Amino acid sequence: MKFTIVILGPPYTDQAAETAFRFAQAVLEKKHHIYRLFFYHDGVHNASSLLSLPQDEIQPSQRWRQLIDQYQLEAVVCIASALRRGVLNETEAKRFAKPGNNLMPGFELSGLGDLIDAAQHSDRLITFGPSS
Amino acid sequence: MKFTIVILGPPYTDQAAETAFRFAQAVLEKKHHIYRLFFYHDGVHNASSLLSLPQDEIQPSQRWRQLIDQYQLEAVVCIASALRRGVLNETEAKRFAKPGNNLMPGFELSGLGDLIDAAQHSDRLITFGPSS
Amino acid sequence: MNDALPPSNQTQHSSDQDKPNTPITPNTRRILLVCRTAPYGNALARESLETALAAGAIGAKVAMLFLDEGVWQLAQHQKPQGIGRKNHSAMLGALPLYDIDTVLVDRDSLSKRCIDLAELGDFTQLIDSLQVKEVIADHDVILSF
Amino acid sequence: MNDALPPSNQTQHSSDQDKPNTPITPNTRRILLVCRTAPYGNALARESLETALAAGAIGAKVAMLFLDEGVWQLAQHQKPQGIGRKNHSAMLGALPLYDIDTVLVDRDSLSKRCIDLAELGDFTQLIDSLQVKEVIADHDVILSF
Amino acid sequence: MTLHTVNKSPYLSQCLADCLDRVSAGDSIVLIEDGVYGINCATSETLSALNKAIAQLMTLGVQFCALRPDIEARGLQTTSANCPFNLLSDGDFVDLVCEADKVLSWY
Amino acid sequence: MTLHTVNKSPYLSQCLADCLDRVSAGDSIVLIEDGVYGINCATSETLSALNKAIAQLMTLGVQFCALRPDIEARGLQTTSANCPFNLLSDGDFVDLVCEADKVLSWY
Repeated sequence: MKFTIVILGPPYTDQAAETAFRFAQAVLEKKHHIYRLFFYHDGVHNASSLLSLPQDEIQPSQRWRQLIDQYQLEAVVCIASALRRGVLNETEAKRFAKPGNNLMPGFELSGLGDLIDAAQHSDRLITFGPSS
Repeated sequence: MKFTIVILGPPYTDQAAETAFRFAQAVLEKKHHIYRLFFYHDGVHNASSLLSLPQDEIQPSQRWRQLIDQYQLEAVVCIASALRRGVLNETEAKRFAKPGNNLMPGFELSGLGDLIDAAQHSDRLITFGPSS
Repeated sequence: MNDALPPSNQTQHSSDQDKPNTPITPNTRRILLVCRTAPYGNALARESLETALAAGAIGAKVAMLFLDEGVWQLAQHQKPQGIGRKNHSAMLGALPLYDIDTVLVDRDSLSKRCIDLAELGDFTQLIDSLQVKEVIADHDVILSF
Repeated sequence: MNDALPPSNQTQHSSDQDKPNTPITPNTRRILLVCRTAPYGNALARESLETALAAGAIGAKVAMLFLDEGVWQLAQHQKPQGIGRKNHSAMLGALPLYDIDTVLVDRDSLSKRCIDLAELGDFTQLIDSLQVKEVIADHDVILSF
Repeated sequence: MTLHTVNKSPYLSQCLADCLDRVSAGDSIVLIEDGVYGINCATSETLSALNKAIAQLMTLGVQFCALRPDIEARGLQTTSANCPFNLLSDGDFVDLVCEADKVLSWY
Repeated sequence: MTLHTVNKSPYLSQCLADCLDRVSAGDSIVLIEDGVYGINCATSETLSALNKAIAQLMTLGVQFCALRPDIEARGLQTTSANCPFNLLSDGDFVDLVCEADKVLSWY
């Protein structure tokens, strides 16, 4: 089956992204496919390359990146949500005249059309809403 | 009176930071003093220099910065909270080998001791918790 | 990335009576947006509308269902200038312009909150609690906010 | 930035009987941390403990009050390995090491949640609903989580 | 006197109920953000238990307020004659915090 | 068949109650994250209204589940003989999503 997983919660603060990650792992272990990961609302912080946790703790964005690389997943970060929350790629950083950018490689910024597309073309869509 | 205002909510997503900002303005208009602004939990995102909202909307971190500059306020961002959520100054970016930093000028990273100190030395302390 | 949609009159949800018998092909999957959050306290209410407008903009049919705290979005006379937010009702009013013509509102959620039915816009359709269950059952994929 | 604190035995809250008669000077302000959030679902529970430990580390006296969903933090047998979080009880157990010896727990919140009183650590002190109000009234400044 | 703030809707969250259980005589309560939906207590049957608690606390001199900008933003009606909530501007809110000894935020 | 997920504690939030009101015969419910505190419904008097609703829905073939890693993390006891919740691993959760036609997340 083709799954789309929608992640609305930020890493660390909230449990939703962690639950979504475990769910994604279990989907792949069961030999299903992931059509798209869609990061929306505060979920966009999962794609920040600046998260700096102690080494003995989970590194959320790096862990997503490894999963994305390993299974060649499509990981879309809602561009409107990301800009408003300070998650930018190089193009957007230039457009807004910001000195830096912080989108982790492996993730791409794109529009909400990709969420609608995913709803139309996945066998199952599951949303992990903020846990608090 | 000397106020400390504790902000736990992120900008845009949540109303808490907006309410805290209006409260801070009202405190200053009434000729009271602000001993410290303390950004904790998801409140640390208020200090991100990368927030990129449309021009006709409120620019949260720039607006805080103007208030901080105008009244020479002390604006402390909890360093432990900030690192875990991807808000870094130059020193921390180097320490974690991150390519960039995103702490808005006017804000400083510091420890939770500053929150306890503020509780001890302010006449009033008010916390704006996440609104959702 | 988004295929153009075929005309989908037969897949548009209009009431509870008729489930389509046609087999579901990917791009005729009927999408329901369940809106359960109040405006202003959190961006989710706004983001649910942005999702609906994005669907409308690419010609995808979605239905919206306002439930629980979500019905506060429909209150009239919202004046958010004092809290630095954009007017949510103004954004809601744009739904018909984007061809989102199935906007369902749970009557029970309104009455629990003492919201006057006369306040609701023309583009909305009141449904009862049994119909809420049917609407959920009738759609192929659900996004909730 | 933090002044050294004088020995403050007289300002430590031990029970509800005696309010201090000494005038409150800035650095003897008695701080209450009200902990109302469950562990794991949100980082607030952890951050409330980090605040307490930070106070302990600089020799500031704080009292903690566990209320409502916050009492879930006190449940025994927490095994968070499966959800990728650090053990919250282990962190709670460090409170006495940091000289945080006033850890109050609302009995009503526990019984509503069917949490066995025998589960609680030695370092906690059960109080009833009247005492909760007194504890709130008796402190000079409150941080809630 | 403790000033309590409540920022969650009572239709969604136990927050206001939990607060009311811990209020002492002479305290004040200010509804802010989504908490202002609580001004419906006087008229909404769903919130009748809260309304009873509020009436009881008023006899103990507890003052009930709500932040006007939040009420206006949400289009809430405050014309009900038996609405026990005083509406505050941001400045009034600051004044009330000064009058109180301390603030306890329920969120 | 719709699979419903609930991720908020019923002691704090209306989320589970709102979900139960909209469940159809044959649906499934999975408690996740802080939602797993809902397994207390069978024993907690505070949650007795929810317990009644759950018992009623079980007669309609509604299946009640909870995510085991979340229960273990929180130290919750599941030894009660009348606990109606089946415990799921992450893999079981995926299987149940496959069996369902769609997922509705209550949060």
